[in-house]
Amino acid sequence: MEFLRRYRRDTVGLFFGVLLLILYAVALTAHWITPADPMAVNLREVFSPPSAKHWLGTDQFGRDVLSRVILATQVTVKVTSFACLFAVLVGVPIGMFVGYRGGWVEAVAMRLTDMLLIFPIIMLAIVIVVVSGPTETGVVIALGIAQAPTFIRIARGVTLAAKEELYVEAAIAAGSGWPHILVRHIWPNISTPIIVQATLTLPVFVLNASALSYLGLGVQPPTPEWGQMLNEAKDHLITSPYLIVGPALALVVFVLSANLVGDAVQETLNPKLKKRK
Amino acid sequence: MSDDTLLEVRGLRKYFPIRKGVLQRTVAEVKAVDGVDLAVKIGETVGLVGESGCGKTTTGRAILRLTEPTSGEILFRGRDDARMIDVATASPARLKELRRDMQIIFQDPYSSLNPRMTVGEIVAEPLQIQGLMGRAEREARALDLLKAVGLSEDHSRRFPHEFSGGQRQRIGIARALALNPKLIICDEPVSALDVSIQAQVINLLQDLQERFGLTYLFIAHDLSVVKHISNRVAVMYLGRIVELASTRELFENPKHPYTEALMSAVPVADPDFKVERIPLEGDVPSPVDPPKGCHFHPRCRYAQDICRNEVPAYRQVASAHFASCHRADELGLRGLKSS
Amino acid sequence: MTRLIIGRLLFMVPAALGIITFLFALFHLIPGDPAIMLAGDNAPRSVVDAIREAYGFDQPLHVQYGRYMAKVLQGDLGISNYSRDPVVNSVIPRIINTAQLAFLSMLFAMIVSLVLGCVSAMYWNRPLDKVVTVVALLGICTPVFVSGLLAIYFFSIYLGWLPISGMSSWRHFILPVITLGAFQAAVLTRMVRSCMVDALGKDYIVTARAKGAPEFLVVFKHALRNALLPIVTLFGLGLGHTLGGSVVTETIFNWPGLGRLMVNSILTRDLPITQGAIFFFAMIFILVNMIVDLVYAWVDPRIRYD
Amino acid sequence: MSVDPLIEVKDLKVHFHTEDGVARAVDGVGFSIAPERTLGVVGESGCGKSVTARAVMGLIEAPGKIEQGEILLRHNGRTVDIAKLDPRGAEIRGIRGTEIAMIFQEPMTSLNPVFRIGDQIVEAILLHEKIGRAAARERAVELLAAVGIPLPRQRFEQFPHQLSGGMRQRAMIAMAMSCNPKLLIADEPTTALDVTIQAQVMDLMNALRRDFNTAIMFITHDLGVIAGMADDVVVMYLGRIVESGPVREIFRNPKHPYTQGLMGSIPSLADWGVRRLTAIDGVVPSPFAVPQGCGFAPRCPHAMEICRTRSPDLAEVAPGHAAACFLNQVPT
Repeated sequence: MEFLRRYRRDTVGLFFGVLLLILYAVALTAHWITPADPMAVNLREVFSPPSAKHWLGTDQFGRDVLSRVILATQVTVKVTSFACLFAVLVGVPIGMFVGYRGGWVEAVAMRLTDMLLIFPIIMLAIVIVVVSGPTETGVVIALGIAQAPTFIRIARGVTLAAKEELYVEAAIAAGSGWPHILVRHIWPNISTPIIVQATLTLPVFVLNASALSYLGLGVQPPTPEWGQMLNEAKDHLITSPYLIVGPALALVVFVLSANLVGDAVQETLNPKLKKRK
Repeated sequence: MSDDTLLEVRGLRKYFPIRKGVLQRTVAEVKAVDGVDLAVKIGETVGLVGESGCGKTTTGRAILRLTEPTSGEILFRGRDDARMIDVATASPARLKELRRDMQIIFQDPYSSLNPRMTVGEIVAEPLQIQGLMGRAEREARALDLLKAVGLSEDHSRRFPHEFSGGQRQRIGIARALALNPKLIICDEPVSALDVSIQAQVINLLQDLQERFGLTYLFIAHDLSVVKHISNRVAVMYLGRIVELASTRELFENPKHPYTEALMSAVPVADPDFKVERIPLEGDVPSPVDPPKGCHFHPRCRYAQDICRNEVPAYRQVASAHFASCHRADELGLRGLKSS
Repeated sequence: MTRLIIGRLLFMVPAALGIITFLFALFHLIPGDPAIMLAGDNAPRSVVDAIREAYGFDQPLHVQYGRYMAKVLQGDLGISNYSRDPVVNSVIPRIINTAQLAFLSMLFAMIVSLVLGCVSAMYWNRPLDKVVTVVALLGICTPVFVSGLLAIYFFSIYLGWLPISGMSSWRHFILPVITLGAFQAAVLTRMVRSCMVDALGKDYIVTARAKGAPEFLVVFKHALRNALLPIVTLFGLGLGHTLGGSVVTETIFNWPGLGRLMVNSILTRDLPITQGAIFFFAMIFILVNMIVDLVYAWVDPRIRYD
Repeated sequence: MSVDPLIEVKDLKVHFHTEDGVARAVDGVGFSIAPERTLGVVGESGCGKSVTARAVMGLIEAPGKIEQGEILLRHNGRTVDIAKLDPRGAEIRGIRGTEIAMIFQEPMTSLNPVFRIGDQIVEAILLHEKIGRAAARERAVELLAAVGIPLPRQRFEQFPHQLSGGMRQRAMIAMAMSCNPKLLIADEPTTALDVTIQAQVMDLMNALRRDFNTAIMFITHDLGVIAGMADDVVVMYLGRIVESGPVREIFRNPKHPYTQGLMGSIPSLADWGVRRLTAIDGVVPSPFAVPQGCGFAPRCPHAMEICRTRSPDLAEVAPGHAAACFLNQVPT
């Protein structure tokens, strides 16, 4: 495929793309590859520093940190993937409809969307979590709704632009109705920018999911999550600073890879942008 | 209305509302087309010229109802040849049928082809929309059409970005021909192209007209091109047709001061051809708030009081020669002398 | 311009009404009996019933809505479940603390991102630009709850230079402001750079060079003045995000701000406080956005002189 | 014609190094412009005419690079080679605006949208002349009046978006003329304008050229504009000059098949006889893949064997008239 052939040219993107794939593989196989049971409490081995047995040490309950980081990767991947899907499924149809409909419906909808966009994602997510509850599903819904306005904007923008395209006009001139145009001309054009936006916002999802759980509003213990692990590690910062290494490193590497892959995907799909970057 | 009339436009108007705020109140209107009368006969080419913003493109689009006309009649001789049908009020089903007979070629060869469809699909799309022919037949027809516009069969599987501007324009022409239309509205079909490619496309349009008996409404801003291709020419200014006559009559014997000035402004590719330029002061006024009386009077060197106050009638000033100027009969305007 | 200001001010009215409506809806959207929520989980039955009657939860919805609206418009956001103080009294001082943190962080982020962004654009695609780009990238990949913990460990615990938490002296400001500011600075540097690169690619830059203008003028007069238009919007959004980020930062450094109050109230299910915090946060965002719009209109002659 | 040329370009090559390969935008171009003459540069898009103009201004920046050649200009009593100057250095900045000024195709995007028209002209004056701000303002108002902008004092205070396209181009011209340049480079200055406005701007430029004794390098794709503006003409195709000579020679007696093809491609207003245009077949090759031999050979109706292997040099076919075509020269 053309996409992979061109993507391969980007060495940085390729390296971090592979890294991201590995992280996803870790997430999918988490249950089999953890060196110890991430949930097993062992009160004889609390706060043991990194060693050959526990590469990243153990926490206040004597649980293996590495195993918990690995399981947390699965939680993060699950939550953010579904949240991203949710945002796309909510945002894209609304954006397309509004852009196609035009008139006052569009004006009102876009005013509301713009208003939501001035609120930082984390604030929206916190408010929605109050309603949806601090569970995995709750976080998916909160992050998904909080990010949906971005996708509404893009889907509407592409639809509006497509309406102006002369090839759409040519189809109308040939007697086409709207169903044909939506399917044949608008939908194929919308997929690329949506894919680009989804990869670009993936790191934002990860950061906000972790921030929520750092605040205690995300996935609840004992299920591990990087943010929540960091929050717990904070209380033992003086005595056991090594506890922050695992979750911090995992989080930063994941976000970094996702960011660079997003940039690379964007440059591959929109070569025009390259000149400016 | 004679039997050989294919299209007759009467009192066509298109106002674009300017909306503001959440409530989308209409605060003003752009009078893009402000009362156009025009008839096109079977087999001829009528040129529609004017500067940017004069409403020529909107006129073309309104005739096809790609934009809903605000008012006016667009009478078109339909399939059965017997009677004229008003496009402006046609039902969706009737409109779909009418569109088999009237097609359009666009100015921009880039935006007019969907980058994600193959050339073959693009050319066959009108047939698919109209539900004519089966898949294999459509493909065969697309190949024929590509050959007719000077492309080869193996082009049909490629995508638009592999083609140059001139070739893309040929693809657009092939698509317009797919339904075997009677009328093609050519909206600045050559103005985005390089000079040497322009000539290829103009020649192609002329060949196709002869071969398929097409009728063209040729919209352009370039007077030389319009003069070359048209049988009759209409000059538009600020939403109205100010003059209409056969090409030779219009160029040699203009009756409207705007036509005269426009012709004298065109640079001629001949260093010895020195026309005395008729200076046209200032810019075209805004179509939101056009001048009272004759739209052209603020820039007209012959303007008198009547021009400032009364809208001139669009009337016959010589045989088959129409103009809307109060002083059309008394002014001896300068045209191009044949050489 | 005056019309624009009036229009924007008027827009705040429906916005505020919308937010109040949303807060009202919160009572009913949240699973569970609102009266129990207000009374607290362990309240005796009689208290719950009293509250139900006092708040009118037994009334039809539209009556409840009208009452709620009337109360909020009078400045009454209810009473905290725990302290039993009026919400407004506990919220207002917190707003000031949060504003100090957010404002200083944003100032830090604005200065750093303008300097780095411009320099980066000037040396576009050269080593200096690449260094700035990589640093900024690392910055946006490191959330404040990671950089904050590292900063606390290094500067407060390991070196012992700065206090871990609280806000009793200027020294308490340093870590939170820089932690929060640095993340915003990284985000904004990337954006300022791309605005500047964009502006430097425009035709009027060629015109300026063709006049014989020195590169300094080309970058800092012609390009920056144009890039300022999108940058004003970005900074406005940045201020909003700084406020959002302050929620996490306050939790890390035990900063007695509005964000921490809100999070704590959610964790302790103190709904009136949550509502109050959300109300004031929302009003602040709308106000910031309004100011940004006005500043934008003021720096763009195409809006100002039209 | 024995006057020293104002500027002399010799064997200029400008290449663009992109990811898709090397684009040979300008591939060996030489011409000279005498004081107070107008040189018309004509060619289709991608022929290298705009890149040549930017090279003369010293405005070639990465990924473009001047590979070879000289651009000689007399400046402060000595001859400077612009091709060798640092494009951001002090010396070229002293030349831009004072010796050579430039106007562009899009007057809307070429003027800075956030500064007042007048201030942009004042800036150009103050960059090169040691006069006070007030004096520079007066000069700017005079210039605005000189380029036919009504109410120059009011216009001085306005922003570009408040002017029409024609007025903007006049303001650009005023800015370019502000320091009395000896050479004005006009890169398709009328292409974005309507014919009636184009006529105004052409008349204005012809008048200014007499008043300011300025030489003009006028770049356009429009043969009609060339005929009305130029004293001498060079025709460019695929990065090279295929024909050059006095304007009347070029139009009356074109020697290169490409020039002939261009002449046949445009419908004439003056002529009624022509029913069919003589178009040039095919398309312009990509500058990334310039054909071997003569660049025009693949489209040329007279192409011979030699045309596909060797590239013809410009050779004089009449006094002052040169063409790069083997049809007109005996191959050696």
